[in-house]
Amino acid sequence: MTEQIIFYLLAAVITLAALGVVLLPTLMHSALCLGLCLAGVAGIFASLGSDFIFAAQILVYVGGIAVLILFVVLLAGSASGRITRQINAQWLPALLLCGLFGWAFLKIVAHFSFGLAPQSAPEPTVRALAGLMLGDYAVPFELISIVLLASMTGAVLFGRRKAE
Amino acid sequence: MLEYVFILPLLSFAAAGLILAFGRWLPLKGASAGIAVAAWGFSQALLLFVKAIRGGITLPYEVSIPWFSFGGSQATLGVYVDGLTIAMLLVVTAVSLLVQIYSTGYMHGDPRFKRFYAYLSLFTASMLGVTLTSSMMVFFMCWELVGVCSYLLIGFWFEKQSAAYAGKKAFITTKLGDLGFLIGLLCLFYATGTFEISKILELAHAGAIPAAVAGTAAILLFLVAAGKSAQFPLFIWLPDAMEGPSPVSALIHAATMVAAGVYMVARLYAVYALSPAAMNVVAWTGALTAFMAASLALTCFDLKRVLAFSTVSQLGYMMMALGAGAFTAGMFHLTTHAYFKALLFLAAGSVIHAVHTNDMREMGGLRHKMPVTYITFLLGTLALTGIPPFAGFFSKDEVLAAALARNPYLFAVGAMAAAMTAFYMARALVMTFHGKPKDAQKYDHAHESPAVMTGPLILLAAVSVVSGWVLTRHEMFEKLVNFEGALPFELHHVSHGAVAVFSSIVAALSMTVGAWLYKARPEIPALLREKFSPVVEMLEKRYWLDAFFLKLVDIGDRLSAFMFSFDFNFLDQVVIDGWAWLTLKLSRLQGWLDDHVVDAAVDVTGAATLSAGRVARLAQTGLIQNYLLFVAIAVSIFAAIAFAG
Amino acid sequence: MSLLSLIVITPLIGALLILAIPGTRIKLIQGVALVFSALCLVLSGQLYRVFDTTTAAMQLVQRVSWIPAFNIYYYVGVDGLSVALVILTALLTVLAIIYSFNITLRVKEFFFWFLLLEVGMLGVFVSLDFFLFYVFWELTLVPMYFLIGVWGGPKKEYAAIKFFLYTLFGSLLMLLGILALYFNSTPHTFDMVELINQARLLPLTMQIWIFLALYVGFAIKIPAFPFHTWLPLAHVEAPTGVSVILAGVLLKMGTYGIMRVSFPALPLATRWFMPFLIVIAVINIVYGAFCAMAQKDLKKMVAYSSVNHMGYCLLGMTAMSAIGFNGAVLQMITHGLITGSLFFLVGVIYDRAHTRDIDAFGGLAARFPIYAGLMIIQVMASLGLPGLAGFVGEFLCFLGAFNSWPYYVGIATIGILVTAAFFLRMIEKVFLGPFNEKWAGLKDMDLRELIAIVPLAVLTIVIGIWPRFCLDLIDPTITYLVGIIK
Amino acid sequence: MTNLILLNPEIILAAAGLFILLAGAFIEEARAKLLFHLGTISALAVLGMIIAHAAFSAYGAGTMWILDPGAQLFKFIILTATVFTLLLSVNYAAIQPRHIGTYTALLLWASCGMMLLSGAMDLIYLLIALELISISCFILTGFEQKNPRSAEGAIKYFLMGGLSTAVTIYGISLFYGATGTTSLFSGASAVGLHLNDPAYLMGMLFLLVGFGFKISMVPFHFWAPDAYEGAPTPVTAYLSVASKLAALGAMMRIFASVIPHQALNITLLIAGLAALTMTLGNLTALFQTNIKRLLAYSSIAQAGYMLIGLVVADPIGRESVFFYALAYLVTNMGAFAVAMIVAGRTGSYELEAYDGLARRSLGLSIVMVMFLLSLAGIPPLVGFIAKFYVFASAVNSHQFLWLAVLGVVNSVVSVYYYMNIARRMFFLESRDTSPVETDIYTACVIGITSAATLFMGLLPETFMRLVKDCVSFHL
Amino acid sequence: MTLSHYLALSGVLFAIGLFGVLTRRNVIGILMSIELMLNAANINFVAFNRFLYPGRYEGHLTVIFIITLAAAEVVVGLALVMAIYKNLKSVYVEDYNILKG
Repeated sequence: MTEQIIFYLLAAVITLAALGVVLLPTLMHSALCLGLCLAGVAGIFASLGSDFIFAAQILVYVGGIAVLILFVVLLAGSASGRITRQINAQWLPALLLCGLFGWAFLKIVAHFSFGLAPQSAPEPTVRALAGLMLGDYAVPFELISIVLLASMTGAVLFGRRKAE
Repeated sequence: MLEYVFILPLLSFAAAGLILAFGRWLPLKGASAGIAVAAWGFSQALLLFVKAIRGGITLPYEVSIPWFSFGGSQATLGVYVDGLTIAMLLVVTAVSLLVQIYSTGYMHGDPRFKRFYAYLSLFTASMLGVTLTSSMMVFFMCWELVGVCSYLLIGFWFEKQSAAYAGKKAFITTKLGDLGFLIGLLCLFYATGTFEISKILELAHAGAIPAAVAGTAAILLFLVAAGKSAQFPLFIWLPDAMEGPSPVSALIHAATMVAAGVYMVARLYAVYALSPAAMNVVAWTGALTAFMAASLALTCFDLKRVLAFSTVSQLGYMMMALGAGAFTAGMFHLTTHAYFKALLFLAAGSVIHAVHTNDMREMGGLRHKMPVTYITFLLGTLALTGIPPFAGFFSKDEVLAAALARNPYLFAVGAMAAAMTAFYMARALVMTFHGKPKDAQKYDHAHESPAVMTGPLILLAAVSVVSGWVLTRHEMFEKLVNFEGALPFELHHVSHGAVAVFSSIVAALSMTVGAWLYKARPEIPALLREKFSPVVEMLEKRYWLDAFFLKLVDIGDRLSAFMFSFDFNFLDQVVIDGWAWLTLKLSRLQGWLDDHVVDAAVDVTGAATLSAGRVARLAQTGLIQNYLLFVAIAVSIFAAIAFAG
Repeated sequence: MSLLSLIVITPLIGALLILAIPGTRIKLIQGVALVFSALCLVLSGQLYRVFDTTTAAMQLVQRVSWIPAFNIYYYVGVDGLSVALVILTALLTVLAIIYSFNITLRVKEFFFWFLLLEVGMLGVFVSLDFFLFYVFWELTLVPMYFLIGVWGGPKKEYAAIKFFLYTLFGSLLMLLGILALYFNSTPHTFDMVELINQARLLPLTMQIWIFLALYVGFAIKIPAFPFHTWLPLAHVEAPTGVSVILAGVLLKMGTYGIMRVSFPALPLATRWFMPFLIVIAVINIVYGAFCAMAQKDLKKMVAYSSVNHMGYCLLGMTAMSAIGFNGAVLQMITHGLITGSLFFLVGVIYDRAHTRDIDAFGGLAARFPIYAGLMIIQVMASLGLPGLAGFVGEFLCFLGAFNSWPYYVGIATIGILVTAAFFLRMIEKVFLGPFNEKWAGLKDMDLRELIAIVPLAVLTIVIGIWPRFCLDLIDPTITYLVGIIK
Repeated sequence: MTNLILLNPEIILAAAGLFILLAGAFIEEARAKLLFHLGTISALAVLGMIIAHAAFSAYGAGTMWILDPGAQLFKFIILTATVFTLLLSVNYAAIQPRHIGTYTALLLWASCGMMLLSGAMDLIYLLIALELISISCFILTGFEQKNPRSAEGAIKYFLMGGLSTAVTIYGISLFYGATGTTSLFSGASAVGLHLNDPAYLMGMLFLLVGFGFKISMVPFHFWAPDAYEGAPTPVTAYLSVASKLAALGAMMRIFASVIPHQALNITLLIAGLAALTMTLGNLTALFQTNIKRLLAYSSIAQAGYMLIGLVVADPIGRESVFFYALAYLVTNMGAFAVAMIVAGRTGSYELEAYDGLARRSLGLSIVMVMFLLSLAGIPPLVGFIAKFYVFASAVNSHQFLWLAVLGVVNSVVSVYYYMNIARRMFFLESRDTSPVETDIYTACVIGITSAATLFMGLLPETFMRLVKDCVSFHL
Repeated sequence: MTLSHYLALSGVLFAIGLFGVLTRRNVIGILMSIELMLNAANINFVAFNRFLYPGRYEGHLTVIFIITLAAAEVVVGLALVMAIYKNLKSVYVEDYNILKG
C-alpha cells in the first residue's frame, strides 16, 4: 500500500514537474521544475531498489545537469520570458502527435501483463555493477571517458570568453 | 550491234559529265560533244530500225548484269529491246539531235550555255535509259532523273521567278504521280516477284497475275503516266513548263518526256490488257484530256502555251488509243506527233527568238520576215490538224478509227477535239504570221533565224510531211510495234476510210473557219469572247484545276503549320516541358519563389519536377522545430506501426 | 590488339594528347585531331578491306574478361549490321573535324570532346557486350552536352540539357531492360549473342516489358514520335560539325540498337509491338515531313527531315523481312551521308550570312554555282531521287514494308511528296528567282568546306549508282537476322 | 572482455587524438599545422594496420564487438575519409592555429567512434559509439565560432541529434525490455520469439530513427543541409562521407543481416523511406544555389540510392551498398575538395563562383565534371558502376523493381542540377579570369579521388571481389 | 505496483518531453525536454530490469551510461547555446534561421 502511495505520489510529482518544465513561461521556473522532476525520477529508482542509480541520478543529474542548466539560464538572460510566448505555433500538431504516440505506446504497454510483480526483493547493486563495469562493460566504460573528454573539449572551446 | 546498245545512255551520261567538267575547252563550249553523241545515237537508232524492219535482228533482245541483291531478290542493270523500244529510240535520238543543233543558235550567248548542254545530254541519257532498260526499278530511276532534268531545264532561267516556280510545280505535280508509280511498282513486285520487264510481261501474257492485282497496279502506274504525260487532272504543270527555253519545250515537253507516260503504258501493255477497268480508265482519261486541253488552247494567247495545250491534247489521244486497245495506233501517233510537235515548238522558238515575246497579240504578219519559219510552221500545223497526206492524218485517223471501234462516245469526244485542234492551230497560225503586224517595233526588229535553227526546222518539216506515209508502207510500223490481242492496225481497211474522210473534212473545215474568222473578221472572236465570258473565264482559269491544286498546297501548308505548332506548343512545351505553364501559375501564386528558379524553370520534363521540388523545399523552413516535428511525426507513425504490426 | 580495338582507341589517344597540349597551340591541336581521326578512318578502311562479306558471323572478335563478377567482357566484333556504321562514323568525324577548323573558341576543348565523342560512337557500334554497349552509349552523351552547350547557338544551354536529360532518361530505362535481360539468362550474361539465344525463350509478358524499356531508350535516340522533340532544338543549336555527327551517327544508334538487340532477342514482343511500330513509323514519316514544311529555318527544316527519314528506317524495320531490313540499314547509312552533308551545307551559308531564314535569301544559284550544285544534289538525294544514295534505301524500306502493311505504306508515301515539296520550295526560295543583292559580298565555298562536303557528295552518287558497296556488306547478316526473328 | 586486441586500431586512434589534443595546448601557433600532419600520419598508420592486419578476411569477436570483413571495409572507408578530411583541413583558413589540436583530436575521436560503430554488436556499445561521433561532430560543425552559420548549423544538428538520440535510447530500452539484453547476438537469436512483440518492433523502429538521422534519411534529414552549409567545408565533407557511411555500415549489419528487416516486416517501410529519401533529396537539390547545400541534398539522395540495396538485402543488394559506399567515398570527397578550392579562391560557396571555371582552370573543371557525372551515375565512372550494382539488385529482386524505376527517374532529375554546375563552369563566362591554383594537399586529395573515380569505374573487378568477400563473411 | 505502471509513467514522461521539444521556443527549454525523454528511457530500463530480469544488472548499467552520455550531451549543448547566443543574441530557436531552403 505504502508502495503504491509512494509510486503515485512520485508519479504525480514527476508528471506535474515535467509539465512545468514544458509549459512554464519563465525558464528559471522550468529549470527548477526539471530539478524536481529529476529528483522524482531518482525517487522512482529508489522505489525500484536501484541504489546506485539513485545516487548517480541525484549526483549527476540533479546536482550536475540541472545546476548547469540553471547557470546557463542565468547567463543567457531569462529577461524576455514573461513578455513573449514560450510555446510556438505548432503546439496543436505537437499535441496530437504526442497523443498519438502516447496512445500507441499505452497499447503496447498493455502487452506487458499488469499482474506481474517483482519476484524477489531488491538487492544492493553496487558490487554487481562494479563487476560488470570492470568486466564485460569495461570497453564502453572507457569509451564514455572519451565521450566526456570530447564534450569537455567542446565546452572549453565554446565557453572561452572573447579572447581572440 | 544490239550488244552495244547499252552504250547509248552511258555515252550520253559521259557527255553530260564531260560538258560540265571540260565544256569550256571543247568546240562550241561543249555543245559539240552533246551533238556528236546524239548524232551517233541517232545513227545507231536508225540502223537498228532498218535492221529490225528487214528482220536482220531477232527481237526481243535482253541482256543484263546483276546490280545489287536485297534479301534474296536481285536488281539488275540491263537493256530490253523490242520493236517498241526501237521506235521510241528513234524518236528520242532524232529529236534530241535536232534540238541540240537548233539550240546552238537559240541559246547562243547565254551565260549558262555549257550547263544547258550538260542538262540536255543528261536528259537524253535518262530518256534513253527509260527507253532501253530491262528493269522496272531502273525504269523508275531514269524516269525520276528525266523529271529532274525537266525541273532543271524549265527553271533554266531561274532568275525569273515564274520559271523557278514552274520548275517546282512541274516536279511536284509529276512527283504526285510518282507516288502511284511507287506503290504500283510495289504491287507489281509482290504480284510477280521481280522487277524484270521481260518476266513481268511473260507472266502477264501467261495470265499469271490476278486481274484485280494487275488492275490495281495498272491504275496506280497510270497515275504516274498521267503525271509525266500531263493527263487529267495533272496536266496543269505543262503549260507553265513553257517558261523553259523553247528547244527544251520541243524536246522534253513535246516529243520525249511527256511521251514517256504513253511509252510506259505501252511497255506494260500486257499488264493493262489483263484488266478492262484499267483500260477504260486509260481510254477515258485520255479522251477527257484530249478534249479539255484542246478547248483550253482555244482562248490562249501565248503561242507556246497553245502548243503546250495542243501537246496535252495529243497525248490524250495517244492514251485514248492505248486505252481503246489500239496499241500500234497509239505508238504511231506518238512517233509522228513527236516530229511535228517538235517542229512546231522549234518554229515557235524561232519566232520568239525573233520578236522576244510569247504573246500572239503582239505578233502578226511575220510570214514576210521569216519565210522559212512560216512555211515549216504551216507544214507542222497541217500535220497536226490531220490534213492528208501529212503525218498527222495517218496517225490521228488511226486513233479515231480505233476509238470508234471501241465506243462511239469515245469517238465523238475525239472528233470534237480534232475539230478544235484544227481551229486553234489555224488561229495561232493566222495571229502569228498573217494579218498586220500589231507591234511595229517588234516587227521591225524581227528577222529570219540563222541556218543552224532553220536547218533542223526544214528537216523536221520534211519528216512531218512524209513520215506518216512512209511508215505505213508495207506495214512497216505495224510489224515493228504490235501487241498480240490488241486492235489491229487497219488504216487500209476500207471500212475505216469513212472515218478518214470524215475527220479530214472536219479538220479542213474547222481550219478554214478558224483562219477566216481570225484573218478576215477578227471582231467576231472578240465578240464571242464577250458573249461567252463565263466559258472563257473557265477556260482561262483552266477549269479551276490550278486553283484546286493550289488549294491542296494550301491545305498542306496549313496542315504543316498546325502539326508544327502541335509539335512545338503542345508536345514539346506542354507535355515534355510539361507543366511549365502550370508551374508558372503556381509560382505566381507562391510569392516566395526566387528569381533563379525562373531561370531554372526553362527546363525539360522537369518543370513538373521543379514544382514538386518547390513543394519539397517548403519543408526546409530553417526552423528547427519544424524539422523536429517531422521527426516526431515519423516517431509517432513508427509507434503506431509497431502497435498495428 | 585487334583492329576494332585499335579503331576505338585511336581517337581516345588523340583526345588525351590534345588535353596535354597547351590551349594556345591551335594549329597543333587541329593537326592532332585531324591526324587521329584520319588514322581512325584509315583503320576503318582496312576494316572494310578485311571484312568478309560472305558470312553472317561476328568478325574480328576480341573478347577479354573485364568484370567477371558480373560476367562482363570487353567483347567487340562487327557484322554486316555494324561494319558500315563504323566506317560511316569514322568518315563523318574526319569531315566534321575538317569542317570545324573554323572554330576559334576554345579549340582545345572542342576537339577533345569531339574525339571523345567519336570513341563513344565507335564503341557503341562494335560492342557485343551489352554492358560495354551501354557504357559507350552513355559516353556519347557527355561530349555532346558540352559540344552543344559551349559552341552552340543562342539557346544552347537549354538545348544541351534537354538533350542530355532526354537521352539519359531513355538510356537509364534501357539499363533496367538490360539488367532484366541479364538476370533472365542462365548463366547471367551480358553477351549480346548469347542473350539473343536465350531471351527469345522468355514468356511474352516479360519480353514486352523488356522490349518497352529498351525501346524507350532507343526511340529517344532515333528519334521516334513522340520522343523527337529534343532533336530540332539540339540540331538547331548545335554547331555545324556537331549537327552533322548528331544526325549522321547518333540517330543511327537508336535504330541500330533495335535491330541489334530488341528484334532478335525479343521476337515475341517484336511481333506484338509491330502494329504500334508501323504506326509510329508512318507518323514519323508524315508528321516529320509536315513539320519540316512549316519551317522557316533551314536547319530546323533539315532536322525535321531527319525525323522523316528515320521514319523510313523504322518503316523498313517493321517489314520484318530481309528486304525491309536491308533497306533500313542502307537508309541509316545514306541518311548519314546525305543529312550530314545537308547540315554542312546549311552551316556554310550560316557562316557567311549569319542567318538561316529561308526567306532571307534568293537567287543564290547565280552567284554560288558550286554551293547551289552541291545543295541541289544533296536535296535531291534526300528527297529520294533515284540514282542518288537516298533512293535505294528508301525504296527498299517501302518495298519491304509493303508486303505486310500496304495501306500504311500508301499513307507513308504522302511523306515523300511533302518532302519533295518543302525541299523544292526551299531551293526555289534560296537559290532561284532574282538574286538578293544583300548577299552580293559573300564568297562561294572555300577549300576547307569543299574537302568536308565533296566526299559526301561523291559517296552519295556512288552509292546511288552502285549500292552494292553497302548492300553486299549488309545482306548476309540481314538474311541471318531475319532468319532468327522468324 | 575477450579479444581486446581486436580494438587496437581504435585504441591507437583515440590515444593519438589525446596526444594531439595535449600537444595542441603546447605547440607554437606557427607550427600548429604539424598537428594536422600528425593526425594524418596516425590515421594513415591505423589505415595501414587495418589493411595489413585483416586484409578484409580475418574476423573475430569480443563481447560487444566483432571484426569481420564488412566492418574492416567500413573502417577502411572511414579512415580514408579521415585522411582526406585532414588533408583538406590543412589550408582551410577558418580554423585558427590555436585550435588545430582540438580540431584534429575531435576528428580522430569521431573516426574512432565510427570504427567502433562499424564493429558494434551490442546496443550499449553502439549507443556510446554513436554519441562519440555525434558529440565530436556537433563541436566540429560549430567550429567556426565567429561564423553565425556555423553556430546555427551546429545547434540545429545538435537539437535534431538530441531528439533522435533520445528516441534511440528509448528504443533501446524497449529492445532491452523485450529481450532482456542489449546484445545483438542474443537479440538476433530471439527474433523468432519476439516477432509479435510490439515493444520489440517499436524498439527496432526507434533504433531506425537514430540511424536515419545519421545517414540523413528522410524525414530525419533536415539537419543535413543546414549543418553542411554551416560547418567548415572539410567537416562537411567528413560528415557527408564518413559519418553517413559509418552509420550506413552499422545499419546494414543490423537491418540487413543480424535482424533482417524482412523478419521484422518493415521492408516496405524502409523501401518507402528510401524512395522518399532519393526523391526529396533530388527535388530539393534542384533549387540550391550554394554548392555545399547542393551537395548536402545530393548526398541525401545518394543515401536513398544506397538504401535500395539495404531494402533488397540479398547478397547482391548488400554488395551493392558496400560498393556504393566505396564509390561515394571517393566521388563525394573529390567534389567537396574541388568546392573547397573554388571557394578558397573566390571566397564564395554560391554557384556563381563556378561561372567560367573552365576558362580559368580546365583541369579542375574536368575533374569536377567527372565527380559530378560520377554522382549522377554516368559511365565509365565509378558512380555508374555503383548505381548499376544497386539497380541490378533491385531488378534482380523483381519485388523492388519499382525502386529501380524510381531511382532511374531520380537519376535523370539529379543530372539536371549536377550538370547545372558543369554548365556554369563550361558555358558561362566569369569576370575574373585568373587561374585557380590548388594547394598541394587538396591537389593530393583531388588527384587520388579522381584517379579512383575513373579507375574504379573502368576496372571495378577488384572492388567487386572485395565487396563480395565482405558480404559472404558479413554477419 | 506492476511493470505497466512504471512503463506508463515513462510513456507519459516521454510524451511530455516530446511535446516540449516540439513547442518550447527557448533552446534551453528544448534541451531540458530532451532530458525528460532520456529519463523516461531510464525509468524503462530500471523497471524492466527489476520486473523482468531480476538478478542481472545490464539495465542498471545502461542507465548509468545514459546518465553520463546525457551529461556529456548537455555540456556540449549548453556550450553550443552559449556560442550561438554570442553570435545571434537570442535563445529563441526561430531566430536561428539564416540557413534554410
